[in-house]
Amino acid sequence: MCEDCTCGEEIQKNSIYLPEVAELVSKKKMTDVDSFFEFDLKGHSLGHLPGQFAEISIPGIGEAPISISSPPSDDNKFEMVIRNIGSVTNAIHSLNVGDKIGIRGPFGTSFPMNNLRGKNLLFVTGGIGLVPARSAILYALQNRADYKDITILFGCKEPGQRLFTDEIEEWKNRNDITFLETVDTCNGNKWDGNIGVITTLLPKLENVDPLETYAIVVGPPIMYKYVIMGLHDMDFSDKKIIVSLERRMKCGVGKCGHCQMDNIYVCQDGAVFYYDDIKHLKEAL
Amino acid sequence: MGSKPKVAFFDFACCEGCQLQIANLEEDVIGLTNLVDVVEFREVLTGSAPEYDIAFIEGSITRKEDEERIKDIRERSKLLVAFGQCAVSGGINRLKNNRESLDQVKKEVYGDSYNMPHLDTYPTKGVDEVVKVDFHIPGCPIDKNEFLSVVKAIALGKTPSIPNYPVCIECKLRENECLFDLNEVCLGPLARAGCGAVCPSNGVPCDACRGTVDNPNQNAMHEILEKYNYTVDEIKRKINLFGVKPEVKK
Amino acid sequence: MEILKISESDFLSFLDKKIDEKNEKVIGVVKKGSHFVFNELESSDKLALDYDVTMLPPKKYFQPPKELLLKYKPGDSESYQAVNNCDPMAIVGIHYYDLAAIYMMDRAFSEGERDEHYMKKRENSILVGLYPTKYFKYRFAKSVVRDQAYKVADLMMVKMNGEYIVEVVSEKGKEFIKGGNFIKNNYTLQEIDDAKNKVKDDQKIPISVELVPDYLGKNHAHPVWEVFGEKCFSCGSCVLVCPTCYCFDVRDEVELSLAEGKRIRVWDGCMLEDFAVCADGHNFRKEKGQRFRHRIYRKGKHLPEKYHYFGCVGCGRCQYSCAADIAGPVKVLKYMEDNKQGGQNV
Amino acid sequence: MSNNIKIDVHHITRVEGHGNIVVDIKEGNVNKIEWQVPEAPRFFEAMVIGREYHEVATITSRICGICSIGHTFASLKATEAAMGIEISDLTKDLRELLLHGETLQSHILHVCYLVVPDLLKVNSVIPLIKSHTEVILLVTKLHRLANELCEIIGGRTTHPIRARVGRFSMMPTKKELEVLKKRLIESVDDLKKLAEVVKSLAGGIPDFTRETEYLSLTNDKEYAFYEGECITNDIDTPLHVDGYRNMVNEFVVSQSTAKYGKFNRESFMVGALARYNNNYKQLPALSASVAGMLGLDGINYNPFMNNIAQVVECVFAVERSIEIIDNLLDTELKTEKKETNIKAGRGVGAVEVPRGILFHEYEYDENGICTSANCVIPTNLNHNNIQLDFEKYVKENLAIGEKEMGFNLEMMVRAYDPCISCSTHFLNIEFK
Ligand SMILES: Cc1cc2nc3c(=O)[nH]c(=O)nc-3n(C[C@H](O)[C@H](O)[C@H](O)COP(=O)(O)OP(=O)(O)OC[C@H]3O[C@@H](n4cnc5c(N)ncnc54)[C@H](O)[C@@H]3O)c2cc1C
Ligand code: SF4
Ligand code: SF4
Ligand code: SF4
Repeated sequence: MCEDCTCGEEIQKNSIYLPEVAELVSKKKMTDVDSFFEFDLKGHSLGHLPGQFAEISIPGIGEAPISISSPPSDDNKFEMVIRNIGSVTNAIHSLNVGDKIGIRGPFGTSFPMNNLRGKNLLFVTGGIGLVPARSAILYALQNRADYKDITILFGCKEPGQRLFTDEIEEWKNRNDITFLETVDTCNGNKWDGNIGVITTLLPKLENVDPLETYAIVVGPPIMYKYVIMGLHDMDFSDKKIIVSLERRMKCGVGKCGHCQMDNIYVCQDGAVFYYDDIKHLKEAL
Repeated sequence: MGSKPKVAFFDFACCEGCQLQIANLEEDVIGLTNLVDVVEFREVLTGSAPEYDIAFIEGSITRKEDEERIKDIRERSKLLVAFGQCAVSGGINRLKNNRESLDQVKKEVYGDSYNMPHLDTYPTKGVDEVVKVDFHIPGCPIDKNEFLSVVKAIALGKTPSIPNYPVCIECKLRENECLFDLNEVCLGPLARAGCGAVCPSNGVPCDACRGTVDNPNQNAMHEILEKYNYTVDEIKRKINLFGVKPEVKK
Repeated sequence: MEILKISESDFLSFLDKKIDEKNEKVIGVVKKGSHFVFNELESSDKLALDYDVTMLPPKKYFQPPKELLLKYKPGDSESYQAVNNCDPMAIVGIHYYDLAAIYMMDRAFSEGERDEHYMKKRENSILVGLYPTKYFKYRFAKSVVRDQAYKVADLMMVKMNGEYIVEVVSEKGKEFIKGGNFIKNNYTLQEIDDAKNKVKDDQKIPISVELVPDYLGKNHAHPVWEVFGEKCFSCGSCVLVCPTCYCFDVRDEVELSLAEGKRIRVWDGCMLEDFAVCADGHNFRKEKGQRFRHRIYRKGKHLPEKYHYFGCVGCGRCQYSCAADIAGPVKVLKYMEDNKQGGQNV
Repeated sequence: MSNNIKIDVHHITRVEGHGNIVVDIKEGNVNKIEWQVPEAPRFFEAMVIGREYHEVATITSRICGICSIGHTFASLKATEAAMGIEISDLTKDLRELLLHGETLQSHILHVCYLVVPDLLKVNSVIPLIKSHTEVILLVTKLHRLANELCEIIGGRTTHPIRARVGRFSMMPTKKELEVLKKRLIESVDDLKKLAEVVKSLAGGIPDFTRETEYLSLTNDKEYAFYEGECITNDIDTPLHVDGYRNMVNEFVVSQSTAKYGKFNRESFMVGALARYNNNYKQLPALSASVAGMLGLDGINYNPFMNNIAQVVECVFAVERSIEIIDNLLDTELKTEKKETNIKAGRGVGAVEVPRGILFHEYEYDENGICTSANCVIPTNLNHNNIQLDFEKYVKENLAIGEKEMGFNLEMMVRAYDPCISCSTHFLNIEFK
């Protein structure tokens, strides 16, 4: 609806900034700061692809880009994991089941799951980077036959920050995939697994064929450089490395300029990129 | 927040011009009292309370006994907001710290009686030099709309946001002629915005009464002021009018 | 293209008539202190078309500094309503470089996801262009702008001997001038062309505009970024006044009653320190030099690569509004040319 | 009823700044009756030393938020006197107008938000928002008008921006002035309504008198605010403000961080009632009639009536502002050039601020750097008078008991409208 002007209902119909409504259907605490949220879009499915994100709105507080953590599905539900770090994320954390949110999206590029068919997948995920990667991991597991070896590496700061612990347990026990994890420090907690940054897991991998494997790397900004160096040591070509980048974002539709790096808008041209396509960009990593 | 937050206002050494901005909210005062429960505000009402959800502190800390009072308030408050430049940085009161000695200051003001104990004073401090401050609302005086936006943000559970860009932005938005072009020296390029560039818009250079942005480029300012034949001391003096503590390197 | 003319006084009465008719807001250039701004006209007597440059470009009408996008009831996600204010307006006296900038903005807001909030305002506007009649010492538009003005203008005016030559560029423009005392033009095309070019630019970019994207690409490590970055206040004046800058921030504001809320967009700019700060506090362009380079790259490399037009229209506003005296693309490119260093052209 | 009274009001509320009331009476014997000012001293006179002449008003304006406009003018006048700078009629008119804006701002705020709750015996204005909504809306309307006047003329409601040494940095537009004038004319009815409300409550004003000396500015053209010489009821010829030290005679006492003053008697009073007592004959028609209606008809010795004089001055501020605006509408409003003629010298500036006469005095060196300063603040000048009023009032009213005594003493302090934070910096500094 339009104030004192002639564009009437049109703006309501066409505004790219108008959110739809979704309902919170379940919620679960994962760590001190991260919680899992399941939303229902009522009426239709979100229609996203693995690795895409959406803008979540809380009226009065604001909007934040959040990755969709569930694989594509026909029902109207989708999942997210959100870290309570500021105004919007805090407001989402204080929602109760049955409460509604606004949502715009899905936005951005996705992991090229079709192109990866018949190949080995190596997921290298750090901290909350597991959240977007999970949509691709679960997709690959649902279509297990389409992919050859699947390896998942996960690293986080300390045991208390591990995400999806139930699923991790399941992954560990599956014999059709390899799952390795590490923590930077155990920080006084009970931990009998690996200790060290994520790159320390790479040498543990055996028989990785860099020609037949795609590496999907998602994690905090600092992680990329070292992981890519490690992958290079394993003879990965840049065409076989896929990354998902984070930037400050406001609009999600390539206008506001915040996520721009060189001539690329991360919100539209990414957040998922082949490393080969962005390595020449001085501001990418 | 479920029920209305209990709010109290306190003042220390200052001109009380910032709380006056609250009175100047006019009809919005009524809106404010719908949003929060004002339980203590000495200038406006008789009454007090043991604990507060939000304590608003105006004024600078200049005496031992003030220090004890503010610590006590801090203990009884969930959130503590420093409002006005005196509370934020000591404000204009900090000027006395720049003088040779405090005894000299006291003598100049109280003459021979300067040593009477109740005239005691120590170097002016901003509130966060004594207790933890959750949010700052800068300005001499505060901008009443900024004050409201902070109160609203807190009521909604949002982090209040105070601009971290210079006054120039707001000055350009108002399409003012730059005062440098009129041969005036303006601190706008360093000063923290939020006031709507009210001084330059009224033809007067900015004195940075809201302090500076997080990372002011003082060296660049220095270069500019040098062109206007300012000495390092004069520049320092200019920048510290409202209690900002700059490190002008050179 | 039809070419007409009208005497200055007839043009003013024409505008007065338009103002009285109230079919659209009539906006023109007026004097403010010793400089000029675009402002809504109450009558034609404040109109000051003989101007050098305006403080802010006309973008403020299509992407207002603070623009309402949505209304809602706080806490009620079902209450979001898209809103827009796109009252018809006619903007009179836009110099050709500002028109070129509007062309750039139109593309940014219409290509990809179409932004109706901007586009509606644009569709409901009439742009009356004007060739500059007054010299401006920082202007270098001639060296960077081609024919873009005619892609967006509805009318273009050229001042000659106390008369305006009016080129009728669009149907909308033709409609708009109905009822004014516009008569047949009797100047030759050559005379008109000479008048268009009468006011000279002192400044020009030191390399040909086609070569700039490549040139910048090769000079990512040039010392200019450091050197100029050191002097930069991160004050954002240069991006705020730039007609081809359109970055924005989106914020939620609520009424004191907490019963009504608005989502607004406000001007933002890549020169401000926090522009690229992410939620975890990581700043992707932490250094002043990086931000300075990004801005120049955006004008001279990124926008040209995307839209095939130079992203700077040479208005000179940024140089004029920069307290540190570093912002102008001419100044930057000249410095780069003067300080060619070994190894920079990798 | 007991003959023991013990009152210890620590930090009296609804006044600006901090003040304490201590009364200790045993068996009818007075041990202690004290008005104490423990406000943190702020040392403005020392703070301006070493600052440039054009910064001094910016600094001293911060002595008091409520009187910031008055402080600005006293300061500018002193600086201009020190350097021999003459101001134009235009600047003078604008200053006077702005000063009336402040008077209206401050009096409305004080009478309605701080005193009226006393007369209605409630603890603050907040419950009145619900119980007396209409009156509150009337008050906010008037207060907003005063604020808008200050904003249009001064650039900001508090700590005016445009008032500079020798000039105004920006002019209001004629259109703004016309709108302002219209609103001022409309406000006359509101003021009359307000006066009615105050009249209906006036029964709550205690019956008490103590004759004292009343000090204010005076001039033969009008009821003085911006300009004039000093007058009291104890002298016949007005004295030039330059000799203010001999009139105020400040001294330091142990119960107060603020200084006290006296002239021809033990104490004197400044403020609305003092101005009224000295100049009431010059009030124009409307203000005079409101004064009459509120029971002010000539010299009055009841300090509580200071609040009534404030109401009268609100009407005067509006009456006179309209006149000044008329004058300005006939003048070309052109921003004047900055003063460049910097000289060494010393000067005194005085204006009437809401709480009474205010003096600033500065000395500058040849570079326009301030070398010494003295500010004498009206609230200060009243402290001694409050103390003596207290003593007389307590002795005469022992019978009313502790509770009412305490209440009435607080009310008396509020009647003086003390602006305590600004009063705590004075001096006796020796000028060479
Ligand atoms: C493509 C993409 C996908 C994402 N996916 C996820 C996800 O799956 N899960 C998830 O939890 N997060 C995700 N994020 C991050 C998420 O968007 C942010 O955490 C969120 O926007 C924070 O919003 P907020 O309102 O809660 O925080 P804000 O209140 O905006 O602030 C958060 C923190 O950042 C700081 N900050 C904010 N703005 C500034 C500034 N201008 N200057 C300095 N500091 C500032 C604040 O101090 C605060 O500590 C994703 C981001 C992107 C771009
Ligand atoms: S312009 Fe400068 S001095 Fe004026 S209010 Fe703003 S920050 Fe303060
Ligand atoms: S970069 Fe500067 S000169 Fe170029 S269009 Fe922008 S403001 Fe004008
Ligand atoms: S205007 Fe100048 S100083 Fe300000 S951000 Fe731009 S380049 Fe930097």
